[in-house]
Amino acid sequence: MPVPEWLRLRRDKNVQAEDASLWEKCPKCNEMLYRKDLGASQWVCPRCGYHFRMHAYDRINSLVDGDFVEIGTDILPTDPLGWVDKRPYKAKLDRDREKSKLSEAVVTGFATLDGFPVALGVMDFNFRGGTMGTVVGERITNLLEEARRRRLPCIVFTASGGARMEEGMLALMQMAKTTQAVQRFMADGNLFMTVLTDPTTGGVSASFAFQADLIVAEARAAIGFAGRRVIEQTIRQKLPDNFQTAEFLLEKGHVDMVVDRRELRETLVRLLDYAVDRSRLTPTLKAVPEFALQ
Amino acid sequence: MPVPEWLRLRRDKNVQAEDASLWEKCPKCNEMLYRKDLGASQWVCPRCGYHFRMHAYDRINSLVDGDFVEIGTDILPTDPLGWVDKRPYKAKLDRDREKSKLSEAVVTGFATLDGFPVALGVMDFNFRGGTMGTVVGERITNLLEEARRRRLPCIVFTASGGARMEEGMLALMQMAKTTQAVQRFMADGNLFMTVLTDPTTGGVSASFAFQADLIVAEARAAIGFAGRRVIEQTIRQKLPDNFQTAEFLLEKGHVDMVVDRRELRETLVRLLDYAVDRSRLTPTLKAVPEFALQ
Amino acid sequence: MNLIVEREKGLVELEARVTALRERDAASDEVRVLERKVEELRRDIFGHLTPWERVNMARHPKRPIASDYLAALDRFDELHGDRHFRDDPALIAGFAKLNGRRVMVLAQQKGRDTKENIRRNFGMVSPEGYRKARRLMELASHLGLPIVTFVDTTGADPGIGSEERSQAEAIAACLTTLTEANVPIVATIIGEGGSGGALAIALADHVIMAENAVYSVASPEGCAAILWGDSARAPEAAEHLKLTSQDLLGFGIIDEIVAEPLGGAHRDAAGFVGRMLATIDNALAGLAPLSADALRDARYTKYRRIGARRDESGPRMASVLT
Amino acid sequence: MNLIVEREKGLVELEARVTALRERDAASDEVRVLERKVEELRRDIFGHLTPWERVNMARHPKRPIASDYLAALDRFDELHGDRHFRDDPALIAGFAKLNGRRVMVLAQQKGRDTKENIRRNFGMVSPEGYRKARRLMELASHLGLPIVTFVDTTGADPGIGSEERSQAEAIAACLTTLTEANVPIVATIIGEGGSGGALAIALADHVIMAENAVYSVASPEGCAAILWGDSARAPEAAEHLKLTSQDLLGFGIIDEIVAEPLGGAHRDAAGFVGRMLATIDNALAGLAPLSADALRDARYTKYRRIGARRDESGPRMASVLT
Ligand SMILES: [Zn+2]
Ligand SMILES: [Zn+2]
Repeated sequence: MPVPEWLRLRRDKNVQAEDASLWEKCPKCNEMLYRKDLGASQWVCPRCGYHFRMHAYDRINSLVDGDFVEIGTDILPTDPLGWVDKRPYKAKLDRDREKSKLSEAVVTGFATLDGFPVALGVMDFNFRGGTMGTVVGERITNLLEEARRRRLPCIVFTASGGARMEEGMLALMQMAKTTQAVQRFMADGNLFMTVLTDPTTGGVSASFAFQADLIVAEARAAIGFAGRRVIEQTIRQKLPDNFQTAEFLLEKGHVDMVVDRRELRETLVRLLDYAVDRSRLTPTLKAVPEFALQ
Repeated sequence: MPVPEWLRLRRDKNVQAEDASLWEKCPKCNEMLYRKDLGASQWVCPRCGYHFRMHAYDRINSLVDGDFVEIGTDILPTDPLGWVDKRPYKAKLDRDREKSKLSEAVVTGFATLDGFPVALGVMDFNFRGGTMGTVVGERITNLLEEARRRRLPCIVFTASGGARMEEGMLALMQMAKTTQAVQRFMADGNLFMTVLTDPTTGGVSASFAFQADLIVAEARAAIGFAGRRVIEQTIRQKLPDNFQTAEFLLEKGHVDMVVDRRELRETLVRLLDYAVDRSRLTPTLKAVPEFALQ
Repeated sequence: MNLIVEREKGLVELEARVTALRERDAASDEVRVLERKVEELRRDIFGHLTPWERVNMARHPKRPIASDYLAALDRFDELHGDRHFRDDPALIAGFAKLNGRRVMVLAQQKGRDTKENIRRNFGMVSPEGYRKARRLMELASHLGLPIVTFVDTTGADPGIGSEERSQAEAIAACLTTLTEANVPIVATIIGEGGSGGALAIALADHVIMAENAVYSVASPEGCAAILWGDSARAPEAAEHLKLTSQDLLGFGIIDEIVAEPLGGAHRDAAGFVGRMLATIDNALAGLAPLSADALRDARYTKYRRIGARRDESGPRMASVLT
Repeated sequence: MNLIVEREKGLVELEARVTALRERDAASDEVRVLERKVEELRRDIFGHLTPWERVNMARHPKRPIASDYLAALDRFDELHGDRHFRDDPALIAGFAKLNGRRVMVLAQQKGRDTKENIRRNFGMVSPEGYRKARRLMELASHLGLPIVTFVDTTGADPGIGSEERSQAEAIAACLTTLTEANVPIVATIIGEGGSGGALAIALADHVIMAENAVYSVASPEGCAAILWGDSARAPEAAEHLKLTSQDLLGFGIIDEIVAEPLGGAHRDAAGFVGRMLATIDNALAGLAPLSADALRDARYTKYRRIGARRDESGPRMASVLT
């Protein structure tokens, strides 16, 4: 699986999922929104503030100063269990690749945010529901190892339905792998931040998502360990509407803050400014792609 | 305040508070008990299992193999605030000294338990309600420092109404002092155990009591931070009977285990046997008082 | 109803008859014929278990559970509580001696009967249980005691309270603490190893699995519900998930299998438990000489290599998005 | 009713009259006479405050509270939660910049009105608040940020829930974490410093106290209740407790006093808050060059010497009980 998509992606900043229609209906206020406007407003409904799920590259474009140097694109999925149900796993991967314009459920690389060089990982629900298989685990681990080598802060945006069933126990083991990588990274005194976006559940929430120094939740995102349906089936009753929302988690003390997407970049920059000593960044770390390609 | 009491204490293993009457009534089952029998049964009512509060020296005698080498007897109370209410603080100290046959609210020293050399601290409610003033803080700190120097495990029996009012902020600061001493002691990989006896509250519970590697609570002991009366006044209702009991705390996850006094020595020895590598104890550490006097 | 229990019925009856006959006349032809029949039946039922049959074996009501292993230790003293909120009975923990070796044990505990199962929450651990585990992992590190775990859970508790007290954080914290631990860690999968709730106490230097235990990314029911919206298709999911001990040994996810008697561990519970403990002891002996750093490095590498695949022909730094 | 508020009444009236007159004719005799009277009255009321009056000053409804200090920082971003159970509004914490310096701030927050006081639990912190504090102390250590605390509480929350979730453990853990912290710690007592609930965030390298703040082993009401079973005797207890800034400076329990305007900090809130922040900044500048080990050693010694008294003439190893 070579890289042709990326070349296309470079040109189109607001690449979106396969549905190429011009209009999108806000599921909260029913407003019909022009996709191009939505792209410009970071996929937040200008009328009611509803946060659409965001494509990884749109997210990256909304955050970084200039260039984004992607790494880990040579880490690509295989079919370790030879899984076939309705369709073979490989076919599912092909379809998601086509539909999402992504090679897997996370994009990793380097960039600067208001001049702060950071290692950045962004998960995308459009690819297999953001599930963590071996590629997500390996790319996140690789990102943390590369960031550790360069002593850069690392920020990961999570969006995940949990572990990827079709990779079985190999998927589950990515929880152990990523947790270990985070622990090593943080033990060196580096800053690890996560931004939990809609939805963040299962194996991703129970590993690196909730292991961070700072945990920011995007407004109204659904976040938890067990899925809502599983809980409802277990307790045999409907859950309150706010259950497992970012706001609920804030009250329960699970996250440091809840931020509206439109203020997210500014907030992250402010947090970096507190947590990272800007004066100690070496000149080579200040520019991309120089530092990333070391 | 020199040491004549101690010489007397050596001879009378079951020294008790000033009331020299021969009989004691069990407050739970109303049985009249012969004091000498009670002493032999570790101050546990043979009929209903009620645990009387125990004198520090009785406690020590019920635990140690042979000798107990007391240290810190040269750390003695003064009257730093010049406190006088109904009576001067100094007079209160004199009375408690007389009544309790103790020089302060904690006895510290070295002994062996089934051959395990340990640093041992035992608080006594008979002296100023077991309150922590500068002497308790200093003796506990001194014990931990001496134990750290010898790499001995340390066990402290708590019994305290909290901080000693008559020493004001100097008393409160003993929380900081003892906590720091425990932290240093444990940071070296030493074992710190506390046994919470009736009652353990306030500044003692919020410092070294709940800081230990292992926390054993004596059956039915009252343990908490705020006093029962304070809470009742705050919430303006009666508290349930089991509130702040050892058993309640076990259910709430605050203590490692609840142990009947009659099984306490055996339990502590078993815990030492797990936590301390007996084979690594040097021969000089195996005997008392040689190791203690180093 | 448990599939294996169903199938065993005839066999158990027959075995009882053989025993009775043998008492009367051990050398009779009838006994020999029946013995052969029992043997055949055993092989017939248990010789080639499907993954779904293994799931049922792992859930067999007579299968040894954590408390059976704890009872077979030289000594065990339970330690309680997370020091903050509650003592979780679904996770038993404490000091133990195993062949004279001082260890810290953490175990997921199902119940033997309905009453105990309710008290133990069917072995589904709540955040408090994981926080107790974490506290005692740290204590083990502090005291230099190896950590031994017994995994047996369908998964972490999925209740409202567990979400309210951050089950996710509790599990992640266990994984972090096991990563940091400066002592040997041996994990055993004795029954069901379900999802992150199992892994939380199974990130280890050496992972031992009972032959008929299962260990999977989700329970077969959960997997079927997630993928096909129908938990009744669990047998099919079990087929796909590669959750048997043989599969996992092949993937390098577990390190060792302890064989079970034909028909399952419960057919010789004491013997099997003893063999499992001996296997643990053996693993601990192997890990004992290693330094803390060596242990942690090997542990890192062990998980680091799972699923690491790089297309070496492709570019390392692939694209610059401008 | 607050004693100081009562006494101020006449003064405040008179001051208003002076201001009004001055606007009409600043040079009039009447103004000068009244100004002198105001001055006298001020000195009369506030010149020699008793300890109990100081307690009332510390509880004055207009006294600057934590949020007033936070608002005067260059910048403050609140961080929430203990990651386990709840975000406690009685303890505000977060990143801040103070004169360009990056710091971690922890503050006990009372309310300005009844509604906020209920939400803030009158500044009485629950275990979750102390656990949030502890988490952020550790984060500050991890990131190398100095810790600055603002103490203003009658004491730790004494409710049922706080006992159920181990208030004692939560406070002890804060003390342990401050002991371990590898960064400078500056604590300020801005209003009431009540008991272990205050100390939990006040074990520090440098402790600054507002002149009219109080800091005591128990609230005067609590002390009176404990000793004499009568909380109404609080004024008497205040007299005994040696809880004023001057007393505590004498004992070496605090390191520095920030003077208040005659009549209390609230009579020039902005000015006082500014001076307090400048004093903190100055203390941080002094601590900045010290290494982590030097900080921890000095911190240990600082508390180690409080109340250490040995009768050097007496025996070191006094008795052997046989
Ligand atoms: Zn809308
Ligand atoms: Zn009785």
